[in-house]
Amino acid sequence: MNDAFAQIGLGPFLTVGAALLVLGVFGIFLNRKNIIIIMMSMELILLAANINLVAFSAALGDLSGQVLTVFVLTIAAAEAAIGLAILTVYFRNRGSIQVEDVALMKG
Amino acid sequence: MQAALILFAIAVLAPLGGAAISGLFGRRLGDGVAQFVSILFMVVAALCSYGALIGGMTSGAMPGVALLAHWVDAGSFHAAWALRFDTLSATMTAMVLTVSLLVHIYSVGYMSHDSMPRYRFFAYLSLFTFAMLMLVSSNDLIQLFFGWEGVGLASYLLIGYWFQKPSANAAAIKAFVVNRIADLFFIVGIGLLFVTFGTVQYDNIFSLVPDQARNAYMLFGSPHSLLEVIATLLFVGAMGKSAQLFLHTWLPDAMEGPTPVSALIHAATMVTAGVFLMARMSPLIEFTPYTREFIVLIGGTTCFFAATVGMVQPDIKRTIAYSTCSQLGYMFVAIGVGAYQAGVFHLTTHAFFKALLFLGAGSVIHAVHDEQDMFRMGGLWRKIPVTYVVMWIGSLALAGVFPFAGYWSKDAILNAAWASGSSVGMYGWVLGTVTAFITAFYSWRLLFLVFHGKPRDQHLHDGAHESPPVMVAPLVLLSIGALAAGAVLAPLYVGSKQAMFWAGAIVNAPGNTIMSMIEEVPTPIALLPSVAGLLGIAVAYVFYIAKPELPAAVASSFRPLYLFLLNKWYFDELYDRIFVGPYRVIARLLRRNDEGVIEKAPVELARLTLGGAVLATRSQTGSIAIYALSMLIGLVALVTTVVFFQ
Amino acid sequence: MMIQLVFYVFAAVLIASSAMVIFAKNPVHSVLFLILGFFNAAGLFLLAGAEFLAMILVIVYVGAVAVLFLFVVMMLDIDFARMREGLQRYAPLGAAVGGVLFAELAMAAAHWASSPVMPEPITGGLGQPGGPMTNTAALGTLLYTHYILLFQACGLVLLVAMIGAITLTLREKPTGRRQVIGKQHERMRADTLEMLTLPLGFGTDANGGFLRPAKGYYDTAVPGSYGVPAAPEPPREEVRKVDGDAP
Amino acid sequence: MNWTLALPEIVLAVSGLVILAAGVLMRKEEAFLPSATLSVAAMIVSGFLVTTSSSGFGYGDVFVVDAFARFIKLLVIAGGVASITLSIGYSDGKSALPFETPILMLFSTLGAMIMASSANLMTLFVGLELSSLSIYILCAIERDRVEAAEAGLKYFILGSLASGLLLYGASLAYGFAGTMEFAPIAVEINGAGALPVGLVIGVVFIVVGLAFKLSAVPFHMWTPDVYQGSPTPVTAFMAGAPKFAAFALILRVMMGPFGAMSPRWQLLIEVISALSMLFGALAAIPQRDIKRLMAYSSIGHMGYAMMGLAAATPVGTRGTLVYLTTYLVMNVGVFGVISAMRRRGREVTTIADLAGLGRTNPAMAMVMAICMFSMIGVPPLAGFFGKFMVFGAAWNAGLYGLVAVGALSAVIGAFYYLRVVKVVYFDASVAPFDKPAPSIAFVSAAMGLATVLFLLALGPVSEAAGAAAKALVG
Repeated sequence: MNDAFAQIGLGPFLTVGAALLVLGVFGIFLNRKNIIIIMMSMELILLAANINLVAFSAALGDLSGQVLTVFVLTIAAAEAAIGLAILTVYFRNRGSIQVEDVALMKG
Repeated sequence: MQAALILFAIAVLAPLGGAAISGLFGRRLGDGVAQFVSILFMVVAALCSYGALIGGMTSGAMPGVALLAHWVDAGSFHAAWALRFDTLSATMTAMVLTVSLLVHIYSVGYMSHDSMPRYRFFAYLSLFTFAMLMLVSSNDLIQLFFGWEGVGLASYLLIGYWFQKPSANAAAIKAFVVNRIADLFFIVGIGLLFVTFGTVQYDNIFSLVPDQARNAYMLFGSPHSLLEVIATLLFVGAMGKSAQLFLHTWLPDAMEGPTPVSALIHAATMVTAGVFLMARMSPLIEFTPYTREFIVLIGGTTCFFAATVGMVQPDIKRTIAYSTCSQLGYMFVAIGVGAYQAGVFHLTTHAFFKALLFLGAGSVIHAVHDEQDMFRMGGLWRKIPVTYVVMWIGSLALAGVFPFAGYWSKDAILNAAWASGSSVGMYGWVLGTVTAFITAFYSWRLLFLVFHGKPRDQHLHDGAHESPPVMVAPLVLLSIGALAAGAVLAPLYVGSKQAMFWAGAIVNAPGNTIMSMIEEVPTPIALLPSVAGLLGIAVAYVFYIAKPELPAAVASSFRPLYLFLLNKWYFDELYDRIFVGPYRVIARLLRRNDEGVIEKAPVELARLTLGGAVLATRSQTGSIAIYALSMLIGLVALVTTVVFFQ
Repeated sequence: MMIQLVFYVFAAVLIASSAMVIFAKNPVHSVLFLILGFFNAAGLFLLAGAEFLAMILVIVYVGAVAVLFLFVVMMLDIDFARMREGLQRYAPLGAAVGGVLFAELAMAAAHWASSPVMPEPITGGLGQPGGPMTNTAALGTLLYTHYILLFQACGLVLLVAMIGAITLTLREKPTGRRQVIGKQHERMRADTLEMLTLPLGFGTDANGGFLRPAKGYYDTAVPGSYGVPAAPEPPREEVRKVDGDAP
Repeated sequence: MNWTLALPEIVLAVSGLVILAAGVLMRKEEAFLPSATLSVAAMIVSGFLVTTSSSGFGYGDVFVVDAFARFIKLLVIAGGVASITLSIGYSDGKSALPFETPILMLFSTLGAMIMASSANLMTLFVGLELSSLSIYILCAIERDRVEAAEAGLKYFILGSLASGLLLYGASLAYGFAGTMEFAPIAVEINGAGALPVGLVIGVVFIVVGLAFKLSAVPFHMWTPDVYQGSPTPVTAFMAGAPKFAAFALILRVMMGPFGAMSPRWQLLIEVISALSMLFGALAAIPQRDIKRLMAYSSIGHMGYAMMGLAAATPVGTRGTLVYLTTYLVMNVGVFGVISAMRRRGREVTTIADLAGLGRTNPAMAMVMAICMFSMIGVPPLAGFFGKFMVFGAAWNAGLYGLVAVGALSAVIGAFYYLRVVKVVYFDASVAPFDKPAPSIAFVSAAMGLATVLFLLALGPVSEAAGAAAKALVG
């Protein structure tokens, strides 16, 4: 545990993580603008997890949290690529990426 | 197996063969052949039954058992198809077959004008006979019950034979249902019997009866002898078949069937089953004094009740039907006072003269073209002399005039009732004697109305004609029976030789000396029934020949009483109120219940399901935001539950 | 105290910019706020001693992912003016549920704060921060030894992403002049070029104009590509190969 | 380090790379069949290696192989092989799929296998992502169909949300347990008197993330839309491999690290299971699209399979595993028939299109009827045994309410399954379908047969499941 982290403590980090998570979740189901916002919210959720992992890693003096963060960053990049690809496909077919238009199938 | 047993088996089974052939192949064979075949089988059966009876009496083959087949062997429960061959079953078989054969022959003439295919009728008759024989020859209660139900089925088929007639259908259903009610008690009795004794075979039961005499059920806080309960249940079953009071309502309605059927039902095959059952179970009944008192009460009351109703009926067949009811009451009085022999004796003599009366009535109806109202007849004796004569003979026998058959048996019963010395015995005797008067009255009322006086309906009168020989011949034969059976059989059935004759087929408990006490009844008492009968004839003469206007006057001055009698003591109406009405109400309630709850529940459930389905699918809005929200709500719910509520 | 102040500044800016990601009207602004957020998150990482991750976040996220977002936002021809504003109808419910969630998570953090006993690290000793190795070296050591399987698996994830992006979005649109490389290589100078010596004062017209050899430009072009008529069968045989080489 | 533990996965991964390279070099139209065939072959080889692999931990204890992992891996591979085989037939004609489809299925299967073998939260996450990302792409792989694109988009967004939540939960669990490995987490949980709230919350988040993959209520909502929109072989794949892997993880997490606190989560699983069964049964009733119907059906089936988990006993785990096996068999059978629903090369998917199949194609109709009856749970078909075992386990665990709900839903569910049978056999036939491709005919016939003859395999399967459950619970 390094000095800077010891001074701040784990709690504030976790709180920031929680706030980011909630904001990300809000972004997914509260906005009605467009899908890209939702995807960015997803990045916020992953960032929240990352902050948690890094904070715990520092608090525990254990690197596995940071290792996972590396993986998460990798995967998040892959996810963003796939997500945007699918979004592009969708846009080409539908001509819109408004959240409320994504409801052709229901029931 | 001895020759007598073989003959007995043939006698029992032959009617089944006749029924099967005429019933299954009758359509192909044609009515004539079917008729012939079934009568042929009946002839064979009847001859065999005589042979068996005589052979059994002389060779000492009785009592014996002819095992035909094993049926059920489950645990301790054994039921076999076996024929019990003893005096009771042999005499009953002979009697049933005799009457039935004559009815078969008679039917050839009687049904000749019927438009329906006749092979069916003959098949039913033979089946009816066979079922009765099964009942009579049974060696255990299960087989007896099968015969019992077979009789019920055949009676249903025959009463409803003219199935286009709604009244015939209703009567058939009524007969069946009333019998089913009684059978319910009967089968419960059989069940209790099996539970108690562990067997349904007569001999095994009878040997165990004395051991069980002290055992009792606790019902409603008071002990009830086990045997009493069983015997009462069995008797209720017998009441149904034998049309005793409260369960008698089906019998008069059963007149809707063709007249030969009525004859068969009343004389030999159906109503006698109850009496037979009681006689058969005599070793058990002997140990149940209370049940016997109950039997006397029911029997005596039925006897009187039916006779009073018979006094006023305008319908010739109904009059005779009520007389059957009444005569069965006599038999039960005999059973109740312990004189089973007398009961069976009366059963036998009654079979002859009642068959005679019914077939005679059938001949009359036949002669006047299906008219049954006596008040439209009159003066027919010239037109149908043979019928006239045989009806006289039958009536004399019914009224118990010496030396006709009825005299011997009815005398024996009334003497036994008197000799029993108990209060219920006296009740039976008083009512029996009064009924003897009434019986004679309504018998001669019938004779006078139908055959004497002036023709009330000239058109009917002109058309009347004597029946063909095929119908007359059975009448003549039966009239011989009605004439002589009593005198011939009295010594064997109830007289000095009775113990030897029955040879244990009917049992009197050691303390029961009623059969010897019959002989010691004071002469005035013994003569009283005959006197009452003659008086009845005289009164009838006054009413219907000397002063024909008198009945109407009496009827109008005692109008309530007259109506009371005419409406059969309002039993049907009473039942309508007590049973049918509430049943209807309950049924209606249940139907509403059925529609409202039982039927509606699945419908509602289906609606609920569908509603749930619609709701469930409506939640699938297709919106990503909603989906995500629901996930979040689920998440929060789970987290909250785990964190706070565990 | 200074450290804490820095933390709260980073944290506040991070949360504020995250909120703006969601609520900004223009998606381009959203992406820019996202980038701002990532920078601040990197700051938090630094405070926690994760230098390598902080740098990665800036380089990978800001440099690649966020720019990818920006690229897509601008590429898709979206009429932002038409975008519906505001929140979903059930926003109050959603906000309430989110609030509960936040409260519960904060409770978990507070629970720790009240009894700050952390379990012993199980894999301790592998590159502790502040140990003999730098953070980056320690991470690398772990990644390439202990977690090699997962590292490889992440490689597969990236491969899958690549396959996906290509399969889903690559279209062979006839928008470029493409050559059949083999044919082009086979061409000799004589097939295309003719050396002329022109006297002074005479144009090419005097020499018959520009001469074209029989096998001209279009022979080496991919049939169906821009300006080239689609050839009959087999038309697309070569296309695939070119595609394969293109990236 | 015993690297051979992951040999099946390595073989599969390398084969995937080789097939991809080969496919890129081939002509586009001709690449599909070889790549699919090779993928099937690679998966079969991998499956064979799974059966022969040894048990133990490896790769820095992030990877575990035991009877349980083997059982799940075989299920996953079987599902993958069947789906790829279906895609061969499906890819004929107009709706040709790109040759990457089988490769992506292969990688997804690989991810599912890694999930099955995970002994560490990291392995869990990476395996899950490998599996999921491939499926996101697969959903949208018919990129010119708007439904497919929408299905992909929906699945992607909600799936990412789920894995984000899972990751967040994993971070909490890591922090409060001090490790990412399951075994030490178990020690931590068993040893601690009062559990840290953060750990419990983390576990719930992980369960939610996995329940999403299982499409258990209330995390099910994506299922119908995605099933309907995706290409049929992909739907068949989604209904199989990822679900088995997610179940493997839920079982591993719940029965392993969190086994000691089963009273705390039993109720959750019970509620989720009951809701899934009921919702699956109810919402399927008004459906017209057969793929959508199968989506609701799979929601219900996951509810039934969860009954075994809710029992929290080895017998329950065994029941769940047997249930999943039977589900695999009958589910693939149905999707085989659905893949064959084509008229003049065009896919049709409404239930009404099945009308009169009993006359036009008796064999297909027979398979459909068998699978439907099996899904109802009619003995002696496969579905009966699965239901029987989970119901029995739940009953023995005293979860009478859950059993009652299960029975009720089974009754309701019977309605819509029977409706399909009715349409197949008793409705007036519409135009017959095209002659099914040999691979589709083969798969559906084989699965129909397996459904009928499952009785014969019941002994070995339940024995293997029992061994797997034992390996899990210890």
